[in-house]
Amino acid sequence: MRRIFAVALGILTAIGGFVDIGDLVTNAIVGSRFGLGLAWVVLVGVVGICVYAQMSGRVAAVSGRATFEIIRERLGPRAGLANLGASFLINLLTVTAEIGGVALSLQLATSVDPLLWVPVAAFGVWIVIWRARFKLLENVTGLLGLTLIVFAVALFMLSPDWGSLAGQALQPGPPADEQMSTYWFYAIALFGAAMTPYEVFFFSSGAIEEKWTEKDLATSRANVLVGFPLGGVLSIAIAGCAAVVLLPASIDVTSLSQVVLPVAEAGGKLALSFAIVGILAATFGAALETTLSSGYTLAQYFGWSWGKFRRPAKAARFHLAMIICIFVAMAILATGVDPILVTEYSVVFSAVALPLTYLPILIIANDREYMGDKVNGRAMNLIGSVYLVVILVAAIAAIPLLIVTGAGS
Amino acid sequence: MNDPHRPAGRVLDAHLHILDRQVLDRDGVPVTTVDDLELDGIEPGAPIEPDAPPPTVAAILTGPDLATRIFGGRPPESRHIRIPWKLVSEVGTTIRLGITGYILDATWTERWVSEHIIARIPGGRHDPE
Amino acid sequence: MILSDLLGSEVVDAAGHHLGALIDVRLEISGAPHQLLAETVVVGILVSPHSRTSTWGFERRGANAPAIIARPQHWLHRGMFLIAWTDVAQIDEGRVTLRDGYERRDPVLASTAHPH
Amino acid sequence: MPESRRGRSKRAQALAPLLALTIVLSGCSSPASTFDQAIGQGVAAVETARIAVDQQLDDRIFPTTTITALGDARRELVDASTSVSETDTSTESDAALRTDLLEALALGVTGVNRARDAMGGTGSLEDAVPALERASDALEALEERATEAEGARR
Repeated sequence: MRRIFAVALGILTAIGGFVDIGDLVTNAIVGSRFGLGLAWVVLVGVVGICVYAQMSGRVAAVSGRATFEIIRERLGPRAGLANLGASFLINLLTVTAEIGGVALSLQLATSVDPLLWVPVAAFGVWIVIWRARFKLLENVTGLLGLTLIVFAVALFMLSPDWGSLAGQALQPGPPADEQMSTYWFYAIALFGAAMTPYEVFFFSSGAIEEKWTEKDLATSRANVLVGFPLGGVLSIAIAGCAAVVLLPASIDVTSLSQVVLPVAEAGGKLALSFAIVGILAATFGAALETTLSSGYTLAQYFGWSWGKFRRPAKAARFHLAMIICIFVAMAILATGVDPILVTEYSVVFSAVALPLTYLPILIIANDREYMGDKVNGRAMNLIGSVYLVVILVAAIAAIPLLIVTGAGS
Repeated sequence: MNDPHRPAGRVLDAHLHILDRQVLDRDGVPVTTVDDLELDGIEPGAPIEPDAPPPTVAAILTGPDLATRIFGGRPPESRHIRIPWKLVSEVGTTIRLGITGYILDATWTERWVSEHIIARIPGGRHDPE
Repeated sequence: MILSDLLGSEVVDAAGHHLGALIDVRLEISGAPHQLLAETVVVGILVSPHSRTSTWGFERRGANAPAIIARPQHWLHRGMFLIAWTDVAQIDEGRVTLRDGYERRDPVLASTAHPH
Repeated sequence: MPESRRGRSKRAQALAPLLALTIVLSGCSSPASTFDQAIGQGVAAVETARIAVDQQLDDRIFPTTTITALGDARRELVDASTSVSETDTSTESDAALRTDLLEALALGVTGVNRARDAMGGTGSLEDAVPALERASDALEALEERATEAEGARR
C-alpha cells in the first residue's frame, strides 16, 4: 500500500512538475497560431525527456553521481565549463521567467502590478529552499500543479470540432498565413520547452537528495514513463484550448491573461480559479527546481558540498550561489522586461544547450565501471542514439531560425 | 614491477579515471574535484636513466589549477592547493579520502562562506523542516 | 611535474619521428604500501597517432555501445598504443622522446569493473 | 510593469541588439510588414478585450483577471500605434494606410479604456462593447486593404 502510494505520488508530482511557464506559454502561443499542427513535437519532446530522465535517474541511483558531475568528468574542464556557462545562463533565464510567471499569475488573481509581486515571489522561493525539506517541496508544488488538468477539462467543455482538431494534429504544417521557418522555429521552441535540461539536473540530483538506490529504479521508471507523458497530454490540452478559442479570433498569445481566457470561457470562475492556482503552483514549483538546479550545476562542476539534505551551513557555497541567482533574477525583472518574452528565449536556448548535457549521460549509461550490469540495453541505446541526432539537429537549427524568423514575430 | 603485461595491482588511466572526478572525504562530503595531479620523479629536459624508479602520484591539485588548465598558464608554486595522495583511501567513480575534509586547505572557501555568510542567516545552522 | 603538462605532448621516437600525441598516463596502485592505499606509480603512456582529444574511455575497455559515439571514437583513435614507462627516454615541455627499440603494446585496460 | 512592457517586436529589439540585425534580415523593417504586424497585434488585443468583457458581462471571470487582460490589451495597442507612427512611408497609399491604421488603433484604445474605467466603477461595461466592435471592424477592413495592396504590389 505504502509503495503504491509512493508510486502514485511520484507520478502525480511528475505530471505537475512537467508543466512550467515555458510549456504554458509556448503551448498557448503555438496553439493560438498553429492550432494542433505542432502537437507531434510535444510527443517527440516527451519521449525525449523520458529517455533522458530515465538514463540520468538510473545513473544517479546506481552510481550515486549526479548529472553535472558526470558532464565534467567525461567532457573535461573546458567543454564542461562551456557547458556550465550555457546551462547556468539558461537556468538563470528560466529562474527569471518562472519568478516572473509567479508574479503574473498573482496579478491575474489580484490585478496588482506584477512588479510589486516580484520581491514577494522571490522571497517565497528563497525561504522554501532555505527551510523546507526536499520531499515536501517537491510533493506540494507537484500536487497543486496538478490542478492544471483543468485545461484538459476545459477543452472537453468547449466541445470543439474534434475532427478538425485531429486534422490539424495529423496533417502537420503551417497554416496559410504563417511561414515555414516560423513553423520550425516554434517546433524547436516547443521541443526545448519539453526537454529543458534543468528538469534533468533536478531529477538526477533529486535522486541523490532522496538517497535512491537500485531498488528505487522501478519507482523512478514509473514516475517518468507515466508522469511525463501525462504532462505532455496537459501541454497539448493547453495548446488545444488556445486553438479552439483564440485561433478563430486571430489572437496571437502575448500575455498570460490570454492563456487563461479559454478556461474561463469553458468553465467560468471555478475553472478559472483552478487554472490560476495551477499556474501559480507550476511556476512556483519550477522556480524552486530551476533555482536548485543552478546550485546543483555549479556545486557539481566545482566539487562543492551540496544538497538540501545537508543543513545550509554545511553546503554554504551551494546556498550562496542560489541566493545570488534569485537576486539576479529579481534585478532582471526589475528592468520591466516581459517575463513571457524571457520565457520564449529560455526555451529556445534550452534546445541549443541540450546536446552537451545529453551526450555525457548517454556515454556513462554505457560505462560498466559506473553502472555494473545496469548499463543501457540495445533498445535503449538505439532510441538514445536517435535522440542524440534529433537533439543535435534542433540545436544547430535553433539560432539560424531565431534570426531568420525574428524570434517568431 | 612495472611491466604492463603483468600488472601487480589495480591498473587505471590518470586522465580517464582520476582527473575531474569528485573528491569525497571520509564521511562522503564533497571536498573538491581533481583539477590536476602532481607527479613526482619526472625531471623535464633530463634523460631518464633506464633503471630509475618510476614516477609516482604525489598529490591532487585544486584551486587555481582549474583556471590554468582551462585558460593555460601556470599558477605560482605557492598558489597550488594540494591534497597529498597518501590521504586517498579509495579510487572508484569518486576519489575517497581517509580523513575529514573540513580541515583541508581545499575547503577554506566553503568554511569562509559558511562562517561569514550562511551561518549568520537565521536558520542557517538548522536542518530543513 | 603536473599531469596536464604531459597530456597532449607530442610523442617522438629516438630519431625524432612523430608518433602521435600523449593522451593519457597509465597508473598502477602497486607501489610501497601506505597507510590507506598503496603508492600509485606511472607504468606507461598512451599514444594516439591521429587525435589529441580525449577518448571518453572507449578505446581502452573494448567498449562499443552506443555505436553512434563508439564508432567515431574508435576511428579517431585508431592505432592507439601503450608505451611502457621503461621505454621513455626523456620528457621535455610538450615533447616525449622514446628509447630505441620501444615496443607498441595493447592499450586495452583489463576490466576493472567496480561500480562505486 | 504593464506600461513599461512593450509589444512583441519592440520588446525583442530592447532585449537583444542582435535582434535589430534579426529584424533587418527578416525584412520586418519595410512599411508593409510593420503595418501587417501592427494590424495583427491590434486585432489580437481588441479581440482579447472583447472576450474578456463578454466573460465579465456573463460573470464567468474574476474582475482582477479582466482588469489584467484589459491592461495587457491596451499595452499591445499602444505599442502597435507607436511602431506605426514611427514608420516612414514612400507612397500615397501607404501614408493613407498609416493614418487609417492609427485611427483604428486609437478606437481600440478608447474601447479598452472605457472597459477599464467601467471596471473601476466609472460608466457601464456595456458601453465598451460597441466601441470595441467598431475598432474590430475597422481593423478587419484594414486587414483586407493591406492584403489587396500586397496583391497589387506583386
